[in-house]
Amino acid sequence: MKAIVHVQLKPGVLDPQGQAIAGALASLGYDEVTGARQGKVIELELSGTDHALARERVEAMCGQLLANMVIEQFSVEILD
Amino acid sequence: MKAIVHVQLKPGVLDPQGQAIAGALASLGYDEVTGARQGKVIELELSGTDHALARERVEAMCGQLLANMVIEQFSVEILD
Amino acid sequence: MRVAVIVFPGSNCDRDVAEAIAQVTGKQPIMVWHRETTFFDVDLVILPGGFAYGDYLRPGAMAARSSVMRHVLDHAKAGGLVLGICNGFQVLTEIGLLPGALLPNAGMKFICKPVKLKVTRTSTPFTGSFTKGQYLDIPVAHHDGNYFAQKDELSRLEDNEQVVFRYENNPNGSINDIAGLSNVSGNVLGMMPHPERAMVHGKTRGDGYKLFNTLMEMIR
Amino acid sequence: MSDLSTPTPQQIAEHGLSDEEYESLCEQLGREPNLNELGICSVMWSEHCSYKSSRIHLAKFPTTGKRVICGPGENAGIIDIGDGDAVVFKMESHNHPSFIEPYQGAATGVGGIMRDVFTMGARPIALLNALRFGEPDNPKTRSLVAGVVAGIGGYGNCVGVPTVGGEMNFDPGYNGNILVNAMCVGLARADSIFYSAAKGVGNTILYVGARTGRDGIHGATMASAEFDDDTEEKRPRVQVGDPFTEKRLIEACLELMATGNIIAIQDMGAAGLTSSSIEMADKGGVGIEIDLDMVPQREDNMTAYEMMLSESQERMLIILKPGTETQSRQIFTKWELDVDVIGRTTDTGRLVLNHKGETVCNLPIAPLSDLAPKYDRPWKKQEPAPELNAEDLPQRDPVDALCRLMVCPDMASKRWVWEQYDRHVMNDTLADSASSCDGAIVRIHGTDKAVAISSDCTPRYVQADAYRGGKQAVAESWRNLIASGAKPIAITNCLNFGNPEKPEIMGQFVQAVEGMAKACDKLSFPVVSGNVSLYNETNGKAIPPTPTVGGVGIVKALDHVIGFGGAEVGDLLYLVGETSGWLGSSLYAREIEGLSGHMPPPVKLSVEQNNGKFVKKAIQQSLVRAVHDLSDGGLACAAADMALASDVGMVLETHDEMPNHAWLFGEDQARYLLAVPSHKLNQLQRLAYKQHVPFVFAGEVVGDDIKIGAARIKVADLRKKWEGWLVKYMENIHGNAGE
Ligand SMILES: Nc1ncnc2c1ncn2[C@@H]1O[C@H](COP(=O)(O)OP(=O)(O)O)[C@@H](O)[C@H]1O
Ligand SMILES: [Mg+2]
Repeated sequence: MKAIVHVQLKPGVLDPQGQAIAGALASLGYDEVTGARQGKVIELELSGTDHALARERVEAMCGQLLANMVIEQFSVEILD
Repeated sequence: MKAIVHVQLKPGVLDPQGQAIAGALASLGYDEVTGARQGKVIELELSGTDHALARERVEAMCGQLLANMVIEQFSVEILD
Repeated sequence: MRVAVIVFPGSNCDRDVAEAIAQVTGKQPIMVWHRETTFFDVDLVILPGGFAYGDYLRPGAMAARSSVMRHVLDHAKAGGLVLGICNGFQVLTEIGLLPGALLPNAGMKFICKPVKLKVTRTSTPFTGSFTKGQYLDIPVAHHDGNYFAQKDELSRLEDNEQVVFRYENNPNGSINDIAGLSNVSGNVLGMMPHPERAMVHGKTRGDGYKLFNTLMEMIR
Repeated sequence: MSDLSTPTPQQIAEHGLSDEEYESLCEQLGREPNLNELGICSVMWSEHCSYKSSRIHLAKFPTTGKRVICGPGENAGIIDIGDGDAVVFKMESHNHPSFIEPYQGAATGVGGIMRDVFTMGARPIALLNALRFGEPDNPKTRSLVAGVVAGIGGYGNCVGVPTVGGEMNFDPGYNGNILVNAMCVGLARADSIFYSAAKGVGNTILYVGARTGRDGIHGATMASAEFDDDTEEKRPRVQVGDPFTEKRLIEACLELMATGNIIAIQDMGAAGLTSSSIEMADKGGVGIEIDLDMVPQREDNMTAYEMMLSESQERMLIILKPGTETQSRQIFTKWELDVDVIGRTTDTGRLVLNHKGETVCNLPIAPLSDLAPKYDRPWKKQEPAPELNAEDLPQRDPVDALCRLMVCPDMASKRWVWEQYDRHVMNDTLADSASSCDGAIVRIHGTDKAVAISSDCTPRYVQADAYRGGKQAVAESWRNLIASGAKPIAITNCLNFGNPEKPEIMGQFVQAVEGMAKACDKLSFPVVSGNVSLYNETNGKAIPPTPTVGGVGIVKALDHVIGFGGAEVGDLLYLVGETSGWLGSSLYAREIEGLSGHMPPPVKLSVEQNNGKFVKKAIQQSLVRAVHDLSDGGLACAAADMALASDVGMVLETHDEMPNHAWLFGEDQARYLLAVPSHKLNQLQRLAYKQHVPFVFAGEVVGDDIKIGAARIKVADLRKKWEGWLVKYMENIHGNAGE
């Protein structure tokens, strides 16, 4: 099994990386870009076959380590 | 419009962050995790409405700035 | 003063801060490996600078989940002193002993340079001998020192006067120029600048020395 | 491909062996190699590993001296600095990888040079880097600068070794081939140094560090090949560095070294497992047998060929004393590093590799090392460059010229660069890039001694006259160490040149080496380590010849440390050394008159030595407040450096007989500028007289302006321009800056 974890900054949290990207794109002439945010994707290889259990465990991993709940939010997808 | 850009290390390229994440999860007792890779998601706000054009432009941004084509690969999704 | 310095894989200012402490107290602190699970009885725990776990995922994230940190939490909750310097500050926010988070510097670059700090809280054991508004010369060296807290959190910590140091010239985009922050009661301090690198200033004692010395006198 | 098959002619060609080389290989083996063996032989015989074009010339360097513990041939050079302490250092290039992927290329360059140093038992205490980029207007330059600098900082900062100095030039000659030369200095105890000779039969070979992946396969052959427009094809071969693993590897190796369990240790650098195992076997006079199934692997189904040629970073090979395996493993396990026994030493004199129940390689060691090809390539002596007559150049406003020089890319402040480096971790940095000192100064931990370090080369001199240029690079390094209060001891170097198969490039190489050797010899400044990087060409065009010198000196007492930032109002400026007004190949000629290729200044080594001795005495007797060596831009630029660093104004003298441009901007060698407190002048003058040193009044420290004749500029205004150039240039960042 595989889990895809998306970790994003919560709305309202400053995103220096996103800002830097937007600035750089603008200076490269991509005027259509009006904003950018950067997040992470973490792909986990998992043993086992129980999707529901896997989701539960991965959500626990997010709460405990993969996301910083003060500034970030996450979503989890489980794939075969 | 919005573009979602996924940037990942190419297969075979060392991912020290992913390795460290897998190690940390294991030491927290998540034994089912057999591997981890970390990538980025960049969300761009775009003006305009032409999806095909947007895709073309965003792919150009990836080649030029958002992805490091020597070690990374990317995929682009355009949303409303 | 009994001092413990926690060593994570990737810590790299552990020796520097231990020697600074030894210089001030005349006694070597104990170095505690992050896997330690037994209790250590000290007055002050230092989380040193460096790149614990390579700063991978988020700076301080993995270190904050080390087994030793449970003891540090207990120690802090019992009123024991905790000082997090640079990477140590990041660990303290990650484990929730201090509010907010440290984001990448606004310029997205590592910055190593001298900065001026204004002391804004003196009711802590770390700063008790300074005066409010006094300036200190202590250098920074970090990539992720851009302090951030959500609006209400920020006004709460300002109301509580938890900000201990502010930058005179903000080098990293830190909100409200915050360079150092304590918990409400003042026994836990996180700061981005490195006092252990400010032990001498020309031929005289530096402001880092003064900070450690204050601490020692407060405890004695 | 079947690794055991006999290679096809095309495969042989792809491995970069010439027909003659392949024939000679077959002759030495008594048969054709299989594909694995071909891969192994080709990297061992590559320029990068075998030094086949350079070896006979490198032998000209003086490599011994009173303080030399270990000269070239080991992973790094070692000098004795007294009290049982030893300093271990080396410089190395990572040019090709950095051009392809600047962040990772530079980062892994830093990682690689540190491993060369700690593998000898030293804790790394300082890093420097010498960088050459293309012209600022080249569309690639900006992102290369950003990526390389971020990569150097990203790696060194994380490992926790201060980056204390370096140099950075721009020249169109590097447009298609930048240079990234990294230097590391480490500290060891003289009685516990570790070498790479795998002595003894039946001893265990331990593999430690990161796992082996498919990255960087053929890195060594790539470093030995010219670039062309198909370079893209080689891209996936770039390696990613992991400084976190490097940091743990340093700590774990130093911990293991303290146990006494180690017979020999060697990092896996270029050509990874292949060159490390072969070198260890060769030096120890033993054979080696490796069970490739035991090699920690990052990826599935790796072939023998891939494992042997992988250049995955952060790996070491260790020969253990019998019976110490368990204790040794525990140390690496504690640091969460991969560790496994992968083989043993044998008495066969052969490299035997077993994989999945088959012997996939069985080669005699000698042809791979000692018997590798060695060439005396044909070379052409350079035509003597024309002289440049100062009288033929127009008179110009000297202050205007000074400003233009101080703001030119080579001279402008590099603050934007070095503020990204942690220069102070380890708490022993006494002078770094920010310190206005000609050398970087790093204290020997816990003592009142220090080492001074400087990296130098003036490629435009070498280009015009390689012999003089080679001499000059060594002399400037020596002078920088003197000017910071040190006693110069020894050098490392990194010789960056184009394609040695071209007689004129080979000529540059040979003459530069001979010039360097001469200077090293005369100045008692031996070469203890170094690196050669050839084939630095793009589409047939070679880089300017760049033999970078990394000099190391000892500061016996910390109060001898001096820089050029201490001048005070009222001090007198004195020039040490003779000025003829030499403008050939000077910065002034290039920047102001657009002239290059003229004969560079002569380097008179006995004068150099004599003047240096005088300056050293002046420093030790506290007769001077600031010292600066004269190099690019001559007297006026040295004075401007001093004014900026000391935040004072100056009035500079003009010369009665010489035109301003010759007097102020000439680049005669062996010169220093001193700021002298007026009450020390008599004593200093007497000393100069006694030592037969030309000692000339050059101006005064006064006011807020730099003033020459009627022309002047505010120091504050000059500072703005000088500090502004690189920041403004980099703020315009377009394109990919790496991480
Ligand atoms: N790439 C670099 N990395 C670190 N420091 C640098 C680099 N380039 C220049 N510097 C620093 O900037 C200062 C001035 O450099 P440079 O003009 O080359 O010195 P000099 O010519 O006097 O030897 C030195 O302290 C040097 O260490
Ligand atoms: Mg110099």
